[in-house]
Amino acid sequence: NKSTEGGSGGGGASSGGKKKVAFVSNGVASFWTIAAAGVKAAGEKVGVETETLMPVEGISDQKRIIEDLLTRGIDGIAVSPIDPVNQTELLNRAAKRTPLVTHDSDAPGSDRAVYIGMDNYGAGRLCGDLVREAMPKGGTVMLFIGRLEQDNAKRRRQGVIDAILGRPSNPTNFDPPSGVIEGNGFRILGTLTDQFDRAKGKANAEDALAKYPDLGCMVGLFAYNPPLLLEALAQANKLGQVKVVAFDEDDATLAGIQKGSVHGTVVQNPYMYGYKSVEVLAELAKGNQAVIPASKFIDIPARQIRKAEVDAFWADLKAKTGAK
Amino acid sequence: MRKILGISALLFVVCVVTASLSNSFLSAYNLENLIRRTALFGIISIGVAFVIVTGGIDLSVGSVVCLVGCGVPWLLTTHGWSVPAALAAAVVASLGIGLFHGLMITRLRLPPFVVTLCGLLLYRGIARGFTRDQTVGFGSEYKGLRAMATGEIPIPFVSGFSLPAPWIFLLVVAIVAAVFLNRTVFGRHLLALGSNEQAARYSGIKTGRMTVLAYVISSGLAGLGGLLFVLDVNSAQPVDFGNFYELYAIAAAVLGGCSLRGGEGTIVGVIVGAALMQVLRNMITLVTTHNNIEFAIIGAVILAGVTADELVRRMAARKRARQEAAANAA
Amino acid sequence: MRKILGISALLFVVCVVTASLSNSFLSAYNLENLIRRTALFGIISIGVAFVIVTGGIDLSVGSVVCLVGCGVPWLLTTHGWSVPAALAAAVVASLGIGLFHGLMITRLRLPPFVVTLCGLLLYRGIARGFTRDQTVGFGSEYKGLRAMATGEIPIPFVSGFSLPAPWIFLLVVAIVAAVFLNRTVFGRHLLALGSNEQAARYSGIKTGRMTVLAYVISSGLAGLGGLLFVLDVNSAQPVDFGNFYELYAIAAAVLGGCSLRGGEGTIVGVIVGAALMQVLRNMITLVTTHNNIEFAIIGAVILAGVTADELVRRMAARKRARQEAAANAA
Amino acid sequence: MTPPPLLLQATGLIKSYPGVRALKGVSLTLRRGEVLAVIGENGAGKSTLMKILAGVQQPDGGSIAVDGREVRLSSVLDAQALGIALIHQELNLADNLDVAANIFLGRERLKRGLIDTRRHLEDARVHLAAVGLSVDPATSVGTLSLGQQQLVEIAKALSVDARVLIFDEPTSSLSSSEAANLFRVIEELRSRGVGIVYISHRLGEVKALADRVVVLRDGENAGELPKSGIEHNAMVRMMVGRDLSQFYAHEPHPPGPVALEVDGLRTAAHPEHPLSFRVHAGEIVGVAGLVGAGRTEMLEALFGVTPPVAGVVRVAGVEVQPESPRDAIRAGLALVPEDRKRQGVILQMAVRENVSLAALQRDSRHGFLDRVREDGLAAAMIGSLRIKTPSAEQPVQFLSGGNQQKVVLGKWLAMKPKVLLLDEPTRGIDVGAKHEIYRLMEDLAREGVAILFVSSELEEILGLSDRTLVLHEGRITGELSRNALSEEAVLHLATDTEALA
Ligand SMILES: Nc1ncnc2c1ncn2[C@@H]1O[C@H](COP(=O)(O)OP(=O)(O)OP(=O)(O)O)[C@@H](O)[C@H]1O
Ligand SMILES: Nc1ncnc2c1ncn2[C@@H]1O[C@H](COP(=O)(O)OP(=O)(O)OP(=O)(O)O)[C@@H](O)[C@H]1O
Ligand SMILES: [Mg+2]
Ligand SMILES: [Mg+2]
Repeated sequence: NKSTEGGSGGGGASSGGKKKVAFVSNGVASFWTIAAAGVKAAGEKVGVETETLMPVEGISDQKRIIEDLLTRGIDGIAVSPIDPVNQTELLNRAAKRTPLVTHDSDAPGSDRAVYIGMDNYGAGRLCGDLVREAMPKGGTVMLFIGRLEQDNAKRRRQGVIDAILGRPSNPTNFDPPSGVIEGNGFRILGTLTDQFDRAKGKANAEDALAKYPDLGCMVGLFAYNPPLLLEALAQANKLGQVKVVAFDEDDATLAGIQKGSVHGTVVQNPYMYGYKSVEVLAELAKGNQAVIPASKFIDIPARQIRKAEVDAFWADLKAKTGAK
Repeated sequence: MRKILGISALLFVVCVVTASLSNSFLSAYNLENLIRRTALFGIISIGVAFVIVTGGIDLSVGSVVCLVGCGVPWLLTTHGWSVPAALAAAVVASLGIGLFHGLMITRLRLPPFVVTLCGLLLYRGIARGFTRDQTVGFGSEYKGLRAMATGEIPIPFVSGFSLPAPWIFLLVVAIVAAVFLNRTVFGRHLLALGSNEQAARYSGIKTGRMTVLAYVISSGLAGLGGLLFVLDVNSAQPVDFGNFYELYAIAAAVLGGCSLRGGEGTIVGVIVGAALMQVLRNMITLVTTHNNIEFAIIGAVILAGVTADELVRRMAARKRARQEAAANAA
Repeated sequence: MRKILGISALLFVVCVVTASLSNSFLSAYNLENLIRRTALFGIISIGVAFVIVTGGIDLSVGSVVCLVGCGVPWLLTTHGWSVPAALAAAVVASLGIGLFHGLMITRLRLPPFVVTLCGLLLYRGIARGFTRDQTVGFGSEYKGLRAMATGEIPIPFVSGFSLPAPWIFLLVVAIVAAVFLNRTVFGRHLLALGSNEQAARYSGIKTGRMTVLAYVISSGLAGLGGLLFVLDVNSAQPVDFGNFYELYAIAAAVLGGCSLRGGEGTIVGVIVGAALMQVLRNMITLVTTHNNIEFAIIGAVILAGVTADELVRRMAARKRARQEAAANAA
Repeated sequence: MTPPPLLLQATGLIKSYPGVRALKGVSLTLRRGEVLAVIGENGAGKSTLMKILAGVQQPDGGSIAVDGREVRLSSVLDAQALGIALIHQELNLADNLDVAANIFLGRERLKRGLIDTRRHLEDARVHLAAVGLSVDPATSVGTLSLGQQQLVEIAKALSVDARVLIFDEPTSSLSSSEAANLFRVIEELRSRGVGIVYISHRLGEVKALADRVVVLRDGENAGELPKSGIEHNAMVRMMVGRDLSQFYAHEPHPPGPVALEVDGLRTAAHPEHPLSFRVHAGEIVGVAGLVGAGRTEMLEALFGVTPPVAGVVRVAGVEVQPESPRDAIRAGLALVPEDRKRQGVILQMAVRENVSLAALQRDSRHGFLDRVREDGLAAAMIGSLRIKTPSAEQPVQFLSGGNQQKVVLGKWLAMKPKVLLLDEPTRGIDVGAKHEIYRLMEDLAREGVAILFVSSELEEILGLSDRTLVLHEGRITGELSRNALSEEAVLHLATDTEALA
C-alpha cells in the first residue's frame, strides 16, 4: 500500500536522469574519508551521483539516515551496519525499495545483495601475527580500541587474540574484555576502550604504561589508537622500547613504521570499499545482476604493512586521496 | 500562548521551506517517519517538562533511555525473561530512579543538576556494565512487542498513510499530562511550587512530595521512551544509545515555552518543540547532500528562532506602549 | 571553606585507597600524567566556574574545545598559517564566542541554557564543516608549539619527576582567577550579581557588562583548554573531540563548591574537583581490569561524596544546636 | 529670610510600565536641609518616582534639575555622582557578601588596584555605628535578620555622603527603638543641609519628621501640606480622597472558649525558652517585641514551618503536632506570613489561583479542579475583601502591596480557620488598606476566630489587641491586658532583660 507515495522507489525518480547512490558509514572517521574518495572516484567513472553519509549517534542515527534516503528516492545504498543481527529488518525493508549492499561489516542474515569488504576476524589474525613477529620471545600485550560493541571491533580483537595465542581459526570465539588471557608465551593484560575520546585514549595508554612499567607490546586497533600510543610513548621516552602494532593507515602510524617505532600495521582498503560499492550499485540500478558473485562476497583483502612496504603503500594512498 | 505561537510559526516556516525544497518531504512515508520520531522524542520531552516546571532539571534522561533500552532486550534475549517480567523490571527501574532522584533532591537538598548529572554517568555505566559493552537487540523475535513502536494504525478512508503506533503513546501521554498539569490539584500544586516553593509550602502544599512526583514522571517517561526507542531501532549499544537525548529533550521543552526558572510550561508547546528538532534534522538529510553540519544548522535555527521571538515580543511591547501613550495624550 | 573541606577529604581518601591498591599510582610517571590531565580539565573548569558564579551556565565548553582544538591544527597544516596567526585566530574566535553568548544573554535576555546549548550544537558543527569531518593534527611538526602541552619543567634538586607544562598554565590561570574573583572590583561585582542581580544593578554595577565578561572568560579558557588538549593529544576528530567536556567542567566546578544558584565559588575548590575526576578515572584503569564501568563509578563516587558532605554538615549543625541548648539550659 | 536653595526639581515626570501608567506628570521640589515626606496609597507611584530620581529607571517624559541645572540620570552612577542616593523599599543586598562589601558595593575602595578590605571594614564600622547596628562588618549579610538588613541598607546609603537622600519606607521592618535611632540620624543629616525625601505609610512618623508633605494619588500630584498643616486627617483625606473615621474601631467582645492553647512550646531558634499562652475564640492577641525577639519564630513553629522541638499545641482542645504547614492548616490554623512576596503570594499566578491555593484540595472533585467553585471563591474574596484588581485573572505581581496582602488574607479566609496567625499584617500597606485590614480582623474576631498578630507598630498593638504578649529574646516577658496596655509598659517589657519570665 506504499505505492502511492511521491518521490520514492524507482530509479526514474531521480532528477536529470543520472542515478543516485549513497554510501553510509558506521560512524565518523578518517577511514571513511578515504572510502569517500573511492566513492567519488567511482561515481565520476561510472557516471552516477554519489553521496557519503556518516551517522554521528550510532544505530538510531544510521536508521534515520537510511529512512530519509529512502524517502528521498535513492537508486542504491551501500551501508556498513553497526549491529547486523538486529538491523536485519531495517536492511530488508530498505532492500525491498532499492538495491542494497553491505560494506566493511556484513549482515549475512539480511536480503543485501552482496557484501563488499574483508573479514575482520581474518584481518585481526594478520595483526596478531605481526605481534608475534615483533615479539618472537613472547611477553605482555595490551590492546587499545575505541569501542568493543561494534561487530567488526569484536571480531578484529578476537582475531588478534587468537593469533597471538596460536589458537586455530574460529571466528565465534569470544574472550571477555576484562581479565588476563595467557598462553603461547604471551600475556594479554587487557583491552582498554575510550569511546572515541582521544584525550581518554591517550590517558589509557599512559595509565597502562604506569601500571605495567615493563609492558612489551601495545596494539592499537582503531585507526586513531596507534598515533595516541606513539604520543604517550614519546612523552614517556619509551619509543622503541615498547613495541607497537597498529591497525589502519593513519599518517602518524605510517610515519612510525618508517621510523621504526611501529612494527607494522594491517590495512584494509577503504578506498576500494567505496569504489567497489558504487560500481556494484550502479550496475544493480541498471538491473544488471551479473555483478553479484555466487558467494555474495566481494573480497577486498587486508594486508600487512611493514617497513619494507610502507613507502610504496603511502605514495599510492596519497595519490588516491589526492593528499599532498 | 504567546510563547507557543512563536515556536509554532517557526515550525511552520521550516516545514514550508523544506516542502518547497524537497518534494519527498510531504510523502506519506516521510511524514510517517517524522511523526514516529517526534512521538518518541516528544514522550521524553514531556517528562523533562514536568521537572522543568518545578524549577529543576533532569540530565539523566538519556541514560535512563539507555538503561531501559539496553536492559529490556538484555533481559529478554540474554536471560530469557518473559515479556511482562522484563517490562515490569523496566517500569520498576525507571520509576525507582525518579524516586531516588526526587528523594536525594528533596530530602538531602542536593541540587538537581548534580544529582541527575551523577545519574547520567551512573545509569549508562550500569548498562555498559551488565551488557559488558555488547550490543543488544531483539533480532527478528518479539514482533508483537515491537509493534508498540513499529506498528501502524490505518486511518479509516485514508489509504497510503497510516499512523505510527508511537503517536498513540504520545497522544495518550500528552493528554494525560495536559489534563494533569492544568486540570488537577496536583498539577496546580506543581506549578505553584515551581513559581515559589516557599509560598507553596506555606499554603500547605507538600512540596517535597510533589517534587519527587515530577522526577518520577520524568524518569518514567524516559523509561517508556527508551523502551519505544529500542523497539523501533531493534538494537542498542550502551555506549551511545540515548546519548545527548537529555539535551534534546530539554531543548524541546524550553523551545516549547517551559521556563527554566520554573512555574511555566505547556504540553502542546513541548510537542511542537520536539517536532521542530526532528523536522530540522529531516530537512538537512532531505535537502542537503552533507549531513555533517546538521547540528550547526539545528543550533543556528533554534538560536535564530528564540532571537526572532524575543525581538518580535519587544517590538510588540514597544508598539503597545506607543499606542497607549498616544491614547493617553489624546 | 566548609565546602572545599569535604571535597578535599574525598580526594584524599580516593588517593589513599588507590595508592594502597596500586603501587604504580604514586610513581613519578603516573603523577605527572595526573597533573597534566588535571591541569587541562582544571583550566576549562575554572572558566565555567566564572559563569556559574554569575548564576548562569555554559554548555558550549566542549564544543569550543573542539572548535579551537580542530581549528588550530587545521589552519596550521591545511592552510599553512603561521603559528602566531593561528593562535591569534583561536583567541579571537574563543573570546568572540564568549562575547556573543554574553550579548545574547544580557541584551536579548535569552536564557543561558538555551544560548549555550545552541552554541554546543553550533561550534562543533562548524568544526565538522570546515574540516569536512577529517581528523586534523600536527603530525611530527610543531614540536615547539606542542611543548606548551607536552613539555616538562625540571624541578631543581628533584630528579625523576618534572612538572608538566600545562600545570604552569593552570597555576597562572588559577592565581589570576583567584585574585580576580576575590580581590578585584570586577570579581566582587561578579559575586554580587550572581547572588542578587537587582541589588548589584541598583548599586550602580554594570551587570550586563560583568555577565558578558564571565562568558568571555569561560569561552576564552575553553579555547585555551582546547588548544592545550590538541597539543597534548596531537590529533583531533571534530565529531568527538571535547565531547561531554562541558559536563565534566561543570561537575568539577560544582564539586568544588560553586553553587548553581550563583554567587558562590572558589578557584581552589574547582581545581580539587577537577583533580578528583581525573584521579577516579586513573584509579579505575590502574586498579581494575575493565574500564567500561568507569563512568558509573565516577557518578557513584560524586553522589556518595555530596551526600556524605551534606550528612556531615547536618550532623554538625545538629550537634551544635544540641550543645547550644545544653549550654543555655545550664 | 530667603528659603534655602533648591537642590532638586522634578517637573512633569511621566512613566509607564506595560499596561500601567505609574506616573502621569508628577512634579516635586526639594530644598537644602529639608525633610520632604511623600505619601500616597499603595501603587500611587511613590517608588517609581524615587527610582527615577535615583537613576534606577528612566522617565518617559518630564525633566529633572539638580542645583537648577537640567540633568539626565541614565544610571545609578550618574545620580550618585550628583549626590543622590536611594534606600529602596525592598531589600537589595547580596546575601553571599559580608556587610562591609555590601555597604561599598559599586564604590569599592582600592589599594594598588585591589580591594582594600581592611579599609572597608574600618569605614563600615563607622556607618554601622551611625545607624546603631552592632554587628561585625565581616558577617555575611545572609545571616542577618530582616531588620538588621534594612539597617545595612541605610548604612550603605549614608556611606555615599549624599546631598539628596531618599528613604523609601525605611522603617517597615524596623523596631521602634531602631526607628527612633534612624530619626536621630535623619535630624543630623538635615542639620548638615542634606535634602531628604521620606516615604512612609506610618503617618505618625511623617508628622514627627516632615517639613513638608507631598501627596501622590494615581500617579499624579494630589496636593501638598506645609509643616503647619501636617496632621493625620488632612493627610488621609488627600491620599484617599475621603475621611476615614475612627481608625481603630476596637470593641472588645466577650471571649469564647479557648481556641489556641500553647504549652511549653520550644522553637528551634530559642529552644531554651518554653512558651505558654492561650488565645480564646473571638479574641485578638497582639505580640510585641523588638526585632529578633523571636516572634516570627514562634508563629512559624506553631504553623509547622520550622516544627517546634518540644511542647504541646491544642487547637479547640485537640492536640496538634505541627510538623508541616499542612498539618497546621488541617488543624484549623492559618498564617499570614511576614515576607509577603516570598512566603505569602505566588507573584506570577493570578489572583484566582492564589486565593484558591490552600483550598484546592478541599474544593476538588477526585483531584480534578472545580473551576466553577474556584471562580466563585475568587469572586467572593475579591468582593468581600474589596481587592482592587482589574480581574480575577490578573497576576498578583501587578497588584499593590495592600491588595497583595488582601489576597493572602483571602486565601486563608477561604479555609475558615479557627485560629488566624498574622505576622506584621500591615507592613508596607497604605492607610486605606490598613484600615480595611483592621476592619477585617475585627469582623473575624466577632465571628469567633481567634487572632494572634505580631506587629512592630505599637500604635497597632495598642489600638487592636484585647491582650498583648511581649517577647524578648525568645522569652515571653509579660502579658498585658487591655487596661494595663500602654506604650511604656510594652517598651519596658520588650527591653528589660530583668523582667520576670
Ligand atoms: N516593574 C514594574 N512593572 C510593571 N508595573 C509596575 C512596575 N513597578 C511598579 N509598577 C506599577 O506601577 C504603579 C506604581 O507603583 P509604585 O511601586 O511606584 O507604587 P508605590 O506608590 O511605591 O506603592 P507602595 O506604597 O505599595 O510601595 C503600580 O500600579 C505598580 O503596580
Ligand atoms: N543579632 C542577631 N544576629 C543574628 N541573627 C539574628 C539576630 N537577631 C535575630 N536574628 C535572627 O533573625 C531571624 C529573624 O528575626 P526577626 O527579626 O524576624 O525576629 P522577630 O522577633 O520575628 O522580629 P520581627 O517579626 O519583628 O521582624 C531569626 O532567625 C533570628 O534568630
Ligand atoms: Mg513603593
Ligand atoms: Mg519577624
